[in-house]
Amino acid sequence: MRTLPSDAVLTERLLAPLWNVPRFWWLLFGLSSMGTLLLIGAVSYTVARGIGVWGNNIPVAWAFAITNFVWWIGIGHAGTFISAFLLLLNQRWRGSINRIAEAMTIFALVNAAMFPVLHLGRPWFFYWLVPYPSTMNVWPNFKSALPWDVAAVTAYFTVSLLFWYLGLVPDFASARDAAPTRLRRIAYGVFAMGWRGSGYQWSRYRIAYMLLAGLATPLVISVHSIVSLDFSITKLPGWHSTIFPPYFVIGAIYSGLAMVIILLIPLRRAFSLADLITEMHFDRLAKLMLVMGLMLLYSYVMESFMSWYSGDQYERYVYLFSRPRGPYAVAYWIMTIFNVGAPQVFWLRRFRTSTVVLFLVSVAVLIGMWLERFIIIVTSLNRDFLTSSWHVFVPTWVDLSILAGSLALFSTLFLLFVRFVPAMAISEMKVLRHELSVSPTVGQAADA
Amino acid sequence: MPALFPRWTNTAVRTVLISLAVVLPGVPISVMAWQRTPGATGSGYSPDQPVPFNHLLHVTDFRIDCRYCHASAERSSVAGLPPSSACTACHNEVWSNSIALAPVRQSLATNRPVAWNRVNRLPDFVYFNHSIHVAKGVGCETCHGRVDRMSQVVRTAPLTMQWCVDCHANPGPKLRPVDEITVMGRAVGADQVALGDELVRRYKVRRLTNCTTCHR
Amino acid sequence: MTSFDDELSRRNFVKLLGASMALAGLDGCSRMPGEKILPYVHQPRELTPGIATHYATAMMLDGFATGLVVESHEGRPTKIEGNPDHPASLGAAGIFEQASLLQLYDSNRASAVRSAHAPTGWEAFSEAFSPRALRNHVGGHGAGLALLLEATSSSVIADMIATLKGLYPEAGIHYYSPLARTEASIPQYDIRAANVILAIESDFLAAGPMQLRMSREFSDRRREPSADMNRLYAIESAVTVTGSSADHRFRCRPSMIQPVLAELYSLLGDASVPAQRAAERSYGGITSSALRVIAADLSRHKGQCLVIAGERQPPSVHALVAAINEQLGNTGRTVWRIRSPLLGAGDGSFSIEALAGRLRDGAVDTLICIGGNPSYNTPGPLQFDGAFRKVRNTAYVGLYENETGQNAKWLVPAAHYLETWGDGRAYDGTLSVVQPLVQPLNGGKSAVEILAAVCGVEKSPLALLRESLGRTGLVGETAWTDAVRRGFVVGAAAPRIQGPTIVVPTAAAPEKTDHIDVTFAADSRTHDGSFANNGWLQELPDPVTKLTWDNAAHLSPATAARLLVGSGDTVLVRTPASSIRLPVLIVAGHADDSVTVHFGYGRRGAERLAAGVGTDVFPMWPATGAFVSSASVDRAVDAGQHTFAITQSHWKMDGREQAKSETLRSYNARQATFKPDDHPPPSLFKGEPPPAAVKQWAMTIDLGLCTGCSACVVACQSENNIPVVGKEDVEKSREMQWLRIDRYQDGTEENPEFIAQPMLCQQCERAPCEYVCPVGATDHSPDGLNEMVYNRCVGTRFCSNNCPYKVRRFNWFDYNAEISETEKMAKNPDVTVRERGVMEKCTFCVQRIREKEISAEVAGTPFLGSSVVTACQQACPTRAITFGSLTEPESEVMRQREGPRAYNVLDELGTRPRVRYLSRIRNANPALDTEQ
Amino acid sequence: MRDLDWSRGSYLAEFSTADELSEAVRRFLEMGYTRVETFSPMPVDTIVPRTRSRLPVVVFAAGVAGAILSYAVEWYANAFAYVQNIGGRPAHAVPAFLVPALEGAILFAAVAAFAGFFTSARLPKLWHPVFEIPGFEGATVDRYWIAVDGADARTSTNTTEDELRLLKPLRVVLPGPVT
Repeated sequence: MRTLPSDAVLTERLLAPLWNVPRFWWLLFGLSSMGTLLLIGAVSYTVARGIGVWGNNIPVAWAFAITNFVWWIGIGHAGTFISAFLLLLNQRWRGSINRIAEAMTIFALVNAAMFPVLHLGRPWFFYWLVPYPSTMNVWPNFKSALPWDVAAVTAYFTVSLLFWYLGLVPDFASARDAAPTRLRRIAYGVFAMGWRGSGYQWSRYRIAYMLLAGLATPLVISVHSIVSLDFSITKLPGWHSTIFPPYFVIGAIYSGLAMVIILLIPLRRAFSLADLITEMHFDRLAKLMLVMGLMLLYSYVMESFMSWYSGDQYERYVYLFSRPRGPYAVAYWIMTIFNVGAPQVFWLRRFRTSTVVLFLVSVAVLIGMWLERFIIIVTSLNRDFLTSSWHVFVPTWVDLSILAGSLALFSTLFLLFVRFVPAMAISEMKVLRHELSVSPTVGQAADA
Repeated sequence: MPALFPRWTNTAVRTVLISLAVVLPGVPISVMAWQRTPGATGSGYSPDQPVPFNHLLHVTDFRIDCRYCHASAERSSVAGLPPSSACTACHNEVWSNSIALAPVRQSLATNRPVAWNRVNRLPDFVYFNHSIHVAKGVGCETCHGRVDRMSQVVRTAPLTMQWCVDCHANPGPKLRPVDEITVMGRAVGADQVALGDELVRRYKVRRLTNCTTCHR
Repeated sequence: MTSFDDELSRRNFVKLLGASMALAGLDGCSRMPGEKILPYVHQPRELTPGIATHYATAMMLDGFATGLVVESHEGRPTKIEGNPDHPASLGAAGIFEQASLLQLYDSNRASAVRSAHAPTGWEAFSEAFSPRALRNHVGGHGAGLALLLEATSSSVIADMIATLKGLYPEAGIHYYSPLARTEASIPQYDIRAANVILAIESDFLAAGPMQLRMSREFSDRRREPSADMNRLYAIESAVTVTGSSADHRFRCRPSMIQPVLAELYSLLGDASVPAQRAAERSYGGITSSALRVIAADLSRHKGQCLVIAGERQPPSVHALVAAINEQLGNTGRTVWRIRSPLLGAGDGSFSIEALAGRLRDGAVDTLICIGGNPSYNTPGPLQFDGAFRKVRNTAYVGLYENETGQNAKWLVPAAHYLETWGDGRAYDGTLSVVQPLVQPLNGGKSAVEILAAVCGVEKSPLALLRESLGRTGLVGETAWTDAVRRGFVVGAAAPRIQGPTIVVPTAAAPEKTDHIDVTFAADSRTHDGSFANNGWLQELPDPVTKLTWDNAAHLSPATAARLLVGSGDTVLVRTPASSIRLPVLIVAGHADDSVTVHFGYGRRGAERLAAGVGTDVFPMWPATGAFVSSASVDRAVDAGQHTFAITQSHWKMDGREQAKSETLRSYNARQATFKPDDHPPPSLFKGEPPPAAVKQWAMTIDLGLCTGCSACVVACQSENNIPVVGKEDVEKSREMQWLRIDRYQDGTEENPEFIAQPMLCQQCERAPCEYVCPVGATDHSPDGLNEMVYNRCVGTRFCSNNCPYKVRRFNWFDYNAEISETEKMAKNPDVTVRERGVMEKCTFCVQRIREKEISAEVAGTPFLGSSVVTACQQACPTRAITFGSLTEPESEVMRQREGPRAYNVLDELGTRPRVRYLSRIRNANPALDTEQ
Repeated sequence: MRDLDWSRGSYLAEFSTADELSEAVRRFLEMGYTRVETFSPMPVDTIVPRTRSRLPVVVFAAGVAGAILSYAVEWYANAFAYVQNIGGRPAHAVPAFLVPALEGAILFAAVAAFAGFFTSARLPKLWHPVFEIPGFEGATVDRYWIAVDGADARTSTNTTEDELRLLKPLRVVLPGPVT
């Protein structure tokens, strides 16, 4: 049995990134800030000139922006999945990664929320999607899936933020009490809101935390289901599909897990957290990835099968011809190989615990999942019912800049997060440490 | 070592929280309320005109019918403004040398129009048609107010979409017999409900709230 | 947009403007006033502010008039439509007539008189060209004076020329329009009387001065599928609107046209020769056996058939065709001739070649060029441009400072036809009156005013016109007013004359050659280049290739394969005259071993829109003006890939029954057992039926009548303020036309069957676009319209995604931001100008519906569905579009909707479109049908 | 047990492990103390009796209210205030309206849970008497404190301190003047 760090050491180590800024942080932060400037530039250009600076057209009226939206919101799902769903299932190992996953959720949502607004032809009227008593006496149309999206994304963002913050309160108190300077103590003290760790507070805290987790779980299922309804309520072949809600949720969690792994591996290395984020964590994440990958494979097969089975010529065309053999066939096959093929290496434990393999597969899955959304959106639109209206979509430099810039914004936010916020749930780690010291098998028992 | 935060911070935090609870919903509510005020809608707007034309005098004292000057109100989408020559029809005889009428005389001399300041303005995407409203028994007064009491024309209606739709959804209460269209200060009697229903039937007035009624 | 700036208000035009002159536009929501209202000073009696007025006038193209009715809002012409009574229009308007509105307001129009490069003024010009000043240079008899005019049939110009000739007897007078007919007599056709028509390289349905009338007459015999339907055969090299509307289309190399006709002539001449024994020949597409079938069909309808040759075919072809028509007994029944009303027709001394000769000889001191653009649109070998520059004193009068204007010493802005009085003859000789609707916006001068100045005549153009028309017999105030009101003189068609003696050319055996035939063709949109600066036309997809903003070398797939080129590759086309590099466009159905090139591009004048678009092929045109020549075509290896802006990328229906067609035989069989389907369509919603108290608008489009000519597209663009987006955006598939014409090919790539399908908002009763809009910006009106509210739209584009017909258009940029102040005047004030970021689409011309509805209710008269005519319906030369209300069981639209040919596109989606299509009926010849 | 009666002062003892704290709590409750509280950097399972939280009920009620409110807004907007004919579908579209109602329910419930927690925990309260104890910072890092209310009937100036010292704490803090 390995020696467990004491509470004091644990606190000090977990709070260390808040007080000591390594040089590489500044390097990365500089790079990602430049990328964020690119995003700001591209977004400003779009708003100033119009959506025409993108490659979108008629028929492909939605393309990169909605792909990015669905992709980011999907990534966000793993955060809630890990912290809420696994909490309800009493998976203790989540303790060392849930904070990172939740932060990822929020930053992914910041990115995701940007796209639907930016994507509007007249973004300055985005508030027309919100019901309020205007002098025009007109209201949003709740039969459309887009006000559902507004409701879902608003709820999801709010709940994720509250859940994240609630989890942070005791750790902010730790930071308050361990901070080296008075200014930082005051800053963290304000965020800690006077938490004192009394038994009563802990008891209420645990109830509230479980309640929020319980609420976040149906939310995470519903949000991506609703996002999928943006597509499946339409008549478009390739979109009009009943399998979409579960299929989207699975894909969402899948891509989110990949993003968690991508974030954990360098973080673990940079802050020497190998004893807290262990091989076991990677092993389990990899197993989850494998399961999700197989479920996705099932979805892919069912989609294509149902299109054939339906006998509908437009469905058949999209699934059996346009996607695998049409103008975006390359993207389709990369998607299939990356999403379905790549995680198959996780049948072997050797690869499940190899950070290099994990990282590469996760990158592949993220690319694959982005392409999946791209394929769903663009290949359905570019060849729909009337053959006369078919037209390809080609992205412009603005499309690519916004995609790159949104990744940079995400990185920037994440770097700020590891710099200013305790990246691991300190109190939960202490519980885990305590349980391990009492009974070394508790960890395994809990997740068996 | 004393506590990090002094005791008064508890009150301060509570004050901040309560203020936020008031301000956060308060801002949008205030904006929505402000949108309904004359300041935002522009009702009450009364610009000076190049010629200080006095409706009070011409309508109340001289009993000139609205349609003498606004001649196309019954036939066209626009009610029309009188051409300069319409002014001089009378003002060749009376007040023919008035300083106030100098712009009209100048207009006739140079063949360039008098540039009046628009009082009632609808956005360009709204297609209002005077003739159909007149034909269905909507009086001038209903939208333009008591022009007979205005020495300088004032906009009386907010001209918001809600204001339009209120009447379009339930036209009865605002209707009057077509021969009383130009009557100012027409008393709305207790029988207006019955009269409204009767006029809706007689003039085949429809509840038109679909979009292309006004937006084309 | 609140008030006109000073520069504009100086124009006379503005004085006509009335009270509500603010242009419709989405300039924000600011309700705070700050806008000026300008009433009239003296209100014209015929004008009521807010009510449009209509005036009859006529437009000249290549010398012939088409009668028009122009809609005017407060003195501002906003829409050009056909004159229902005019013989060359019959109520329809072609793309050029309609788009000429945009030309009126073109901000690139020449705007000031200049001499050398300094602005002078009209007075300076009229002084410099007055008889007193001019005589010193051109001699007493005017031997040094030459005039070049566009082809014209105007009486007043003829009279002014006569006056000029009186003054300068030796002055040279020349007429030139590259695409005008120059024969002394011109053929007239009665399409309605023909049961069988054979079109030889003739696009009579979509080109030429009588296309509108001929389209109508052609379609009148096809409205109902019956034994009375006419049958059209087309033999052509390039694919034309006429060819693709034909019941049977045959390809033919251009140089083989004459041999084909010769064989046909002999087939018809000697019926005793059993057809099948003749040697079997192929003419690059059509074969002897097909010719025998055609000949037999023609023979069955002697005196009631017609052979038409393209107007730009050589005289030998026309002679053969005349001989064939004579043989068939058609002369005097379906075809006859009149004397050409064009001035100088048939006389070579008036030609441009004669002028070029005089210029080369240095005999011309002063050349006045009125209209046209000879520095650009003359055959390269004529070297007109160089000769023109060498003339001491040149003046150019034109709408634009084009190639000729730039080289002329004097430039005088010309008046647009909507700005001037004038006259002209329709193709059948009918005298038509050109009536101005506005004072010249740029102070432009008409040809008559120029001639009057040169002759020293001090009379107004109107006075001169009335004098001239008086000489033609239009005497008296009543006759004059009537002619102006109607736009033409009733019953003034020219008398029939005996045609020239037919000399049948000896049939030359088809030569085996390895060269490639090059055909010079008028462009469907820029014509000869004179419409090149017109955004509506540049962006109008070519009816056949759907190409915009470009021209190309059209090649057949087989020839392209032989030359190892694909679409977008560049070829070098070499004729004896010149060699030119052109991008290749492969056109299915084009004849092999031939290339078709189009005039009207590669403009180098001051017109900004036209600059840099396409390639000029005039330098390659033989000096003889022959429209067919021989060339060699080679792949240019060093050239990159050219990108075409083509609005359609897939031409096959892939088994989807989008545009249906069937043969008359199969229709007859089907029709016998047809029962209308009166089952209500299935639905999950109970839903209430549409209210019967109001109209229920619906449209039918007869695919059997639609030729794809695209007049409706321009009509829609003009009526609904549709912006022009430019080449780059068309390449990205962002064209804005609410009504597009889909074009499908069926069968082999060599010679497919074509079908054109106008596609516009189907106004679905269960519209998929509506339920996905998050802000309710698109919904359904009680009278069955799919409404689109631009001012509510936030631009999610969700509606477009869910539209199975993809008929919604999005304002990707602020397309109206860059248009000039003058161009804004072309906007229809009854339709909102859309801001960037909003969706738009066909509204069934809701502004017209509401206008008629309101005026009927105000007047207390019954409101009939048939009183509403949509812009596309109005423009359609074949009347393929029918509009009306489903609440009127007797209406034409109801009759058509319930008929056996009616179907919904994508009916299986349950959208319940209010637009129904009538399947196309091909009156196929059973003898040929098996072959195809 | 919500909070101690700090006006009367409390006895506190500091431990270095959670197990010691649990043991201390058990002993004190056995001794008859009722007003005992703990302070710890992590939740420690003790046998301090707690009132049943009303938070789940509040959250449920908020969720129901959120659903009803969302649905009501949708109905008012689309089926009452301005009825549009949207693709021929019923103005009152139950299946469609349920979707935002679900999200509204979750949103309201979550906000209620969050706000309910802070309300019931009497937070935010940046200052608290306990923070005046020097070295109490350890309670969020690695120290486990037990507090016995000065107002507890069992508390006595004579014995309570000794009883605490018997548990061998790192140190004991006696009731001091309350600021």
